[in-house]
Amino acid sequence: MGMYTEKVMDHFRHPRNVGEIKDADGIGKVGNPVCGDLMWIYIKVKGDRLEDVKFKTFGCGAAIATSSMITEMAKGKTIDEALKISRQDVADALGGLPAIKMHCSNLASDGLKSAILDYMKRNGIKPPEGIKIESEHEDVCETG
Amino acid sequence: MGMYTEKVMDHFRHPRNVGEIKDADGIGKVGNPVCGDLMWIYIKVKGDRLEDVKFKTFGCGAAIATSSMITEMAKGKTIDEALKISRQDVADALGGLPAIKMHCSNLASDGLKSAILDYMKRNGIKPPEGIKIESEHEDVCETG
Amino acid sequence: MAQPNQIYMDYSSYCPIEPRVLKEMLPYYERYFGNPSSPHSFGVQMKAGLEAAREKVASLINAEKPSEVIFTSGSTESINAALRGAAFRNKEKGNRIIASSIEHISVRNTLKYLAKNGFEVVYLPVDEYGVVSVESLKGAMNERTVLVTVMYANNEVGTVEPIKEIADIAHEKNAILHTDATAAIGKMPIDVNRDGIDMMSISSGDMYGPYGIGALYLRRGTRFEPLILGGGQEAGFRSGTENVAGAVGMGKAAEIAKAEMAQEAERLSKIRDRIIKGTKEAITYSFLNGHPTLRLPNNINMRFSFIEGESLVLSLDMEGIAASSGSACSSKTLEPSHVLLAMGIPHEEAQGSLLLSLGRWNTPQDAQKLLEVLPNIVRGLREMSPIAPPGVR
Amino acid sequence: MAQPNQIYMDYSSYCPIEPRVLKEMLPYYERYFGNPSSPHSFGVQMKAGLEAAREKVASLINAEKPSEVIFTSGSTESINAALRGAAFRNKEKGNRIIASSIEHISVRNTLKYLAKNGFEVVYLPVDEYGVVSVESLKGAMNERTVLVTVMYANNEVGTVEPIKEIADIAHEKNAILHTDATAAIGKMPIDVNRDGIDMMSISSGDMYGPYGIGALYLRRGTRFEPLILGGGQEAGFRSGTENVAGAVGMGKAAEIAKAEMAQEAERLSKIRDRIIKGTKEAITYSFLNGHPTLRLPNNINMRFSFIEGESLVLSLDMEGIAASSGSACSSKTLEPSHVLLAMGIPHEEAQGSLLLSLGRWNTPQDAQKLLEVLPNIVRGLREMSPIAPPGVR
Ligand SMILES: Cc1ncc(COP(=O)(O)O)c(C=O)c1O
Ligand SMILES: Cc1ncc(COP(=O)(O)O)c(C=O)c1O
Repeated sequence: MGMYTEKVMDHFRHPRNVGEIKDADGIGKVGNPVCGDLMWIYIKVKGDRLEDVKFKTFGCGAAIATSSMITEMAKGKTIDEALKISRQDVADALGGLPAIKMHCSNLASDGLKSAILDYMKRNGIKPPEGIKIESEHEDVCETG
Repeated sequence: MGMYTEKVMDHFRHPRNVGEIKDADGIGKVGNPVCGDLMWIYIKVKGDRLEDVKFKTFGCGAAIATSSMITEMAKGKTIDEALKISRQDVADALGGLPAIKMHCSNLASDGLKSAILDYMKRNGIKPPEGIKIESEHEDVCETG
Repeated sequence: MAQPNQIYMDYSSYCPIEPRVLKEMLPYYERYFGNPSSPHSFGVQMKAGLEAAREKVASLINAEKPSEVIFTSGSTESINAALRGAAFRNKEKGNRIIASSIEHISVRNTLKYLAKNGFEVVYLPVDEYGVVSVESLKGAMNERTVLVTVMYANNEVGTVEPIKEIADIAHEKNAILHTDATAAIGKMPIDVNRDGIDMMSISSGDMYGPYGIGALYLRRGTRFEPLILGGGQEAGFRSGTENVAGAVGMGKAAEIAKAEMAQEAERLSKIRDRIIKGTKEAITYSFLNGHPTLRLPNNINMRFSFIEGESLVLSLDMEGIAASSGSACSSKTLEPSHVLLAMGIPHEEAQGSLLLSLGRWNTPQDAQKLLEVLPNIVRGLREMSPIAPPGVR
Repeated sequence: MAQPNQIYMDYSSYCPIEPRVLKEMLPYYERYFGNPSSPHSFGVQMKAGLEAAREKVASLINAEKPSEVIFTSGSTESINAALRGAAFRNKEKGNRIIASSIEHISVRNTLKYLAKNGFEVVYLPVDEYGVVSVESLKGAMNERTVLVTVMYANNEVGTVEPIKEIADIAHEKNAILHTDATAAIGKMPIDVNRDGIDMMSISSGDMYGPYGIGALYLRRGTRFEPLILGGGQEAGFRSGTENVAGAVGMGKAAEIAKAEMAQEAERLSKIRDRIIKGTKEAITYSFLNGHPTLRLPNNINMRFSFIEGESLVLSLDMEGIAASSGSACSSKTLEPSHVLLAMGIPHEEAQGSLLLSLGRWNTPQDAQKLLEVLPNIVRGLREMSPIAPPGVR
């Protein structure tokens, strides 16, 4: 599949951290199956660190690879660090994504943020200023 | 030259009866060099028969071949017979002409008629009814 | 042509050239040359090759005269030329154009252009199998209808349309009937006279000929204006120095199709049916898209609930099987197949579609191999899917 | 390629494919296949081949980005697309289009179409050598001018036009400059940046590549709308499944042209000059059409008073030499060359023109052979001609 880098293909072939965390501390749900992408990110928090991160994803190769990649990137990071992971960071870690996929299937960092916000909400923690998840509960499918 | 029959090519390669008749009894001039075709047909009349027919032509392969062919067809014929030779007869005798050449370069029968009319005029003979030479002194180049 | 361990089931995206076709073309690259319009002997062989090819294409579709076949650069150009040429040339008659809602994007985009330029385009619904509603065509026809365009068979779901019936209805109101036969050509017998077709777009590539050449069938007397203007080649209907080698290839492809189509269709439909049956048996929540019987012999289109199509195609590719999907991610527009949506399949289900298109080099063993790997792939993707109900694999 | 005793001097009508080009194409017929847009591995090699070809074409014309090169089916299509696409897309700016009066018929007929559709087309005169009048361009330009189109070099008389100057004048009024470089491509260095070209039409066939493929150079940012709509291939500028084998051939042809053009131009211009000089010396009332120095290296266009061109070409063919003429009889329209007429050559003289276009397989011996037979042929035809003054042969 020439459109994807070897790194993307590696994560697609062997996705890391697939599955649910039964007693998750936070769950982030982004995307919309109508648009072809849906990601659920589960986190387990210990102190201020993400002890465990898992995902379930309905979507294309890029969606699965970014989901897998974000779990690896986020695991062990502090919440503050994890919140700073951007779409671009995920794409970069994968050696790049096709232009057409940059927006449509690169929801993983949003998913992670969403999971952290869910954790904060559950625990009455005020989220830091300026955190916004554009793709959450989207009504219109994003393109390109 | 695949557009022409072998017969056309034969007459183009070896045109019969090329040249002037110095003391011609009639001369027909049809076509227009501006249009790419000009034919002069010379006749020598003996009794009511065409004793000799010659031509000079400026024009394409079809123009030269039809000129050559008409001289062969007309030679020895009576004037009445010669007047009946049509464009189609010339084309048929040549095994056919490309559609695009049927009108533009197939002036030879007109040239012959014109030469006969010239002969009649010189000798005060009234031409038969219905003889018309469309292409004589044409102002507009005919196409296809 | 593929590597020995690879299986190609994507013939509707791109068809390899048939070696017998290439063999026929090569002399026009290696030996003959010259402009077919030139009056010297170099051009003669070229002209002869071009016209022999035209006759072969005409014979495949039973055109009355070879001159009704106009060579173009492919179906897309033929379609653009046909729709625009018929619409603009007949605009005094009216401005209504009627099309099915499952046309190829080249038809859709040309119709959008016409809609922007004063035409009123009416789209006909299809049923759950993708069959165009003849009743709604009857309702949509009026005196101002200049053109009806319905594809001969759909390239995604394989459904064959009732063209003859559609043509008859169009002709009652003196409308021109165009059909995009790109998906059907060479796969089933097409007879422009029996079927009442006025214009038809086909490509060489889709019948094992070279790409870069196609044809527009234009019934004698059909009022049309050319799209590409210039030196007056193709009787003035399509200018540009002729691609003789390409045309010769298309001619040979047409000749082979005519001779071998019936037998090949039978062979492929057996493989097709085995895959459809095997997939349905092995995988829960799997469904056939398109009509169970009015179907191209080489088309399999299945959908699998709870998973997405590109990841399916990607996984199959990892197993050495090339396929297509109807998913948004596989299209340039990032929209799921308008064909599946028009058939009433919900968006998320449409995303999970897999298009397997068979061809000359597929064997029953390919079906076997596919049926071995597909269930595991679907299971793996469903395990990863947040929308798969627990226990469904 | 020709038979041993045949000489081909009609490269501007049709150019044989170069064996090195064919060799590069064959793997795309024999080995690789797949849709370049497909996400599976079959498509990858195709996509790679297509893009490598695009880079080679871009490099030949010094385009800044390969994406400025759009593959089409040939020059005629490129020209139709360029002129219509630029005119309609920019019609708010104005409706004036300026062209030379010696453009190829594909440009002329597209301009006629535009004139019928609301555009005002102004034709610029040329001088006796076929050089476009820059002064009259200055006079014709106004704020409402959307497009200027002048060919890079003329295909009949070989005259090279002052494109850079023309481009500068066009740009002063923000008009788009299109040039038809079909005759010039591969024969002389073209640099779209140096020359200020916004759009350029070229074909593969005219540089020893296959026919059926060409390109439109479209400078980034040029406002344009596509002619052929569909699946959005070629970045949406030209839809239709890509003719990858063709594009690869065009790429290789461009690569060879870039490497060998300078040397080949020198070689051919020597043969050219020998023929021109030899003909003038041997035949009275013979004249060179076109510019003596601002001339394509492979073009010879002579006229011979009192005789007609087709019969000349026919006679040469009988001697095994393939050529073209500017005569009415050799054209589909039965009109003598509009180029010669625009240069002020009288109708009957224009009928007697002979176009010899040289190419890769011509040798000095070919010139020798031509010079041996041509005087006799002219003499024979003049003897038959009623308008040749007595004694002129
Ligand atoms: C100057 C010029 N422009 C355009 C064309 C059209 O090119 P094509 O017939 O390859 O489309 C030609 C063809 O010879 C030409 O000489
Ligand atoms: C049904 C249908 N119509 C038209 C086309 C366009 O054909 P092309 O891309 O060969 O021009 C396709 C392409 O696959 C098709 O499947």
